[in-house]
Amino acid sequence: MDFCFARSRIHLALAVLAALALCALHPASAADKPDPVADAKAFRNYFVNKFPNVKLEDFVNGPYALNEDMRRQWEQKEQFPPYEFSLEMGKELFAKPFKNGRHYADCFPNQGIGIRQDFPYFDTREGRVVTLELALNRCREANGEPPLSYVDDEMAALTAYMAFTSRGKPFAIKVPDDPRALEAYQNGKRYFYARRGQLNFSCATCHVQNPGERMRAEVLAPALGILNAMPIYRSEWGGMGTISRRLTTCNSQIRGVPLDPQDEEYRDLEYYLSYVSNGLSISGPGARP
Amino acid sequence: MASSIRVRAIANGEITEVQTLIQHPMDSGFIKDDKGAFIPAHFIQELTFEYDGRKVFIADWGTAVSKDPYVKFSFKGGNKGGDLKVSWIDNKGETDATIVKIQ
Amino acid sequence: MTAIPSRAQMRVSIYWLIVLMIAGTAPVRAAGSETAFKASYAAAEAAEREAGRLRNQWTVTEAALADAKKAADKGDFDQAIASAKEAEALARASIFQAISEKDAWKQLEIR
Amino acid sequence: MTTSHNGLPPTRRLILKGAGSVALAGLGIVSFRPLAASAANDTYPEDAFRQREANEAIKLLYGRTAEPSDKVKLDAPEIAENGAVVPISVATTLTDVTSVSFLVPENPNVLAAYYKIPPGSMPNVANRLKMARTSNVIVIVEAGGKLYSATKEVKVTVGGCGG
Repeated sequence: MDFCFARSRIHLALAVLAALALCALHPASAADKPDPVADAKAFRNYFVNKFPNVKLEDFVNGPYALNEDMRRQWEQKEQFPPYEFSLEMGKELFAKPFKNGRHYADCFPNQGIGIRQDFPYFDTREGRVVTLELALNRCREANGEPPLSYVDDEMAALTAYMAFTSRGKPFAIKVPDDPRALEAYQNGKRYFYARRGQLNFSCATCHVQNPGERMRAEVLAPALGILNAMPIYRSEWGGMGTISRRLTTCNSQIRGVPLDPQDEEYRDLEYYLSYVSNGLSISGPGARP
Repeated sequence: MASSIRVRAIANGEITEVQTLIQHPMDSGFIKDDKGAFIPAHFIQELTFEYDGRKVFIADWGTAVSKDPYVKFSFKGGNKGGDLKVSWIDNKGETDATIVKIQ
Repeated sequence: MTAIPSRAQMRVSIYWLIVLMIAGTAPVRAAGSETAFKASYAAAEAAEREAGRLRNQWTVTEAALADAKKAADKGDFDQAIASAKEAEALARASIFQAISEKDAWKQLEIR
Repeated sequence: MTTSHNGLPPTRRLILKGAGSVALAGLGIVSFRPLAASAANDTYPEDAFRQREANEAIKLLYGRTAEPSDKVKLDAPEIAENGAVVPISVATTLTDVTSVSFLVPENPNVLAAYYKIPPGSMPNVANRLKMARTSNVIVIVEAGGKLYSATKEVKVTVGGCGG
C-alpha cells in the first residue's frame, strides 16, 4: 500500500524535500485577483471532464458516483440507513428547549428548517465566516448553554437533522462584495491546495487529482459536492461525524497535526469548498465507508 | 427511552416484507478500547418476530452481525393494520420489544 | 506574514536539513549525556514551536519528541538524543514545507 | 426496561432451559443431538456460534454436510466498502425451507447468523455482517431436510498499515 512504503520517517522527509526542491525551481505565476465565479466554473468543468459518465447531480454522492460495486452496497444500506438513530437524535435535540425556554429554531431563519444550503456565510458585521456548526454553538451560548464539542455525536446529530430538512436544495453560498470575504475565500482556497503533513499531501492531492482511486481501504471522493453530503455516517466510525471531525481526521491521515475544530482556516476552507459546489444539492446526511 | 427497535413492515398482496434496524453495539469481544483492554462481547443473540400468535421469523445472531443490526425477511398472511411483535434478547440478558402495525 | 524565502535561502535551508537528518540517522557513538540530550531536545522543541506558529506541525514530529522524552526518562540518552534530532529534522522539514507552500499551492489550482 | 419476549426474566429463562435438558437427558428421552436444531427448535445454538472452523459449525448446527446448489443465490459485494458493515443476502427457489445460515470462515467465530424460517415465511433474507478480512461467505439453506449451499468470496481491504 502506498501509504505504508516508508517505515523510516527520515527517508520520507527526504523524499518530501526533494519534491519541494523541484517545486522551488518552478515558481508559480503571480497571484491574480481572486475570481470566485470563474473558479467555480473551472472547478465544476474539471470534474465533469474527468468523469464524463457521472451526472453532475451525482457528484454529491461522493465515491458512490464513481464505483458501481460500492454504489450497490450503499443503496442496500440506504433501504434502512444505519444513521437513522443519529437523525432521530438530532431531531429530538433540535426540538428540545434550552433552560431559558428558547429553541435552536429561534436562532435561524425559517426556524432552522431547510437552510443548510446557506452555510457557511460570510458575516460582514464580524468580518468572518460562520459555519453551521459555529452558528449552532453560538445559538447555545447566546441562550446560556455551554457549547457542544465540534467533533462529537450531538453536533453531528444536529447538523444531520438540519441537512436532512434541506435535502435537494442547492448550495447557495455567497461571497459578498467585501474585501474581507474575498480574502477568506482566497485563504480557504490556499488551504485546500497547500501541501501539508509528512505525506506532503494537499486536500487536492486526494480529492482533485485522485478521486475514484483507492487510498488504503477507501475510494477517494471528488471534491466537487463533497460537503453537500455532510455530515456523514461512517462505517469506520460506527456513527455520524461532523465536517470538523472529517477535516481534523483528514489532517491526521496525512500525518499533520490538526488545527482546532472551527479554526479560521477550516472555516475558510469550508467556505471555499462549499462555494465551488454551488448549484449542487444538499444530500446530507451522507453515508460513507 | 425510545425503543431500540425500528421496523418497517409493508404488506403487498399476501406477502409482508419486514425490515428491522436495532440500536445495539454488537460488540464482538475482539476489539480493544483506547486503553488496550478488550471490550467485552455484547451482542443480540435472538431476535423474534411474531404475528397473530405465531413466530414468523427467528434470527439467531453471533458476534459477526454488524453494529446497529439490520435484517430483512418476508412472510405470507400478514394483513395491513395487523400487529407484528418484535423482541430481542442479548448475551447479557438485556431485552427490548415493540409492537408495530403492518402498513 | 513571513517573507517568502529567496531561492538561495531555500538552498541553504535544504543544506541544513540534510545535515540535520544525517546527524539524526547516524548512530551516536559516544554515550549521550543528559546535558547533550537537553540541548537537542530544546532545539527540537524550538523548531516544532516554529512549525506551530506556521500552523504546520507534523504528527511524526510530535511522536519523535515523545519518544525522546520517554527514552530520557529511562536514562537512555543515546536513544533520547537520536529521537530529539529526528524530531528537529522533521520539524525543520515541516517549516520548510509551510514556507514553500505559501506560493507553491498555486501550481495545483484548477483554473 | 421491557421484559423478555417469553415473559420470563432472561436469567430465569436460561436456567430453566438448562435444567430442562438435564432432566430430560436423565430420563433418557433425548437422544444426544440437542444441537441439531431445526425450525421447530427454539434453542440458541451457542456451541455452533463458538466454532472456529466452518465444518465444525455446520456439523454442530445441522449434523450433516451441505451440497452446493445453483438454486441458492447469494448476493454479496466483490469488495466490501468496509468490513464492519457488509450487506449480504440470499434468495432461493427451493421449497420447504426451514432455515438459512451465513458463515464467514475467516472470522474469529465462523457462524455469523442462523435464521429459522417457519412455514409460511419466505426463504429470502438480507442482513449486514462484519468481516475481519477477505473471506468466502457461505450461505446454507436447509430445505426438505437437506442442506444446500452457495459460496462467494468478498474482498476486505483493511484500513491502516497494521501500525
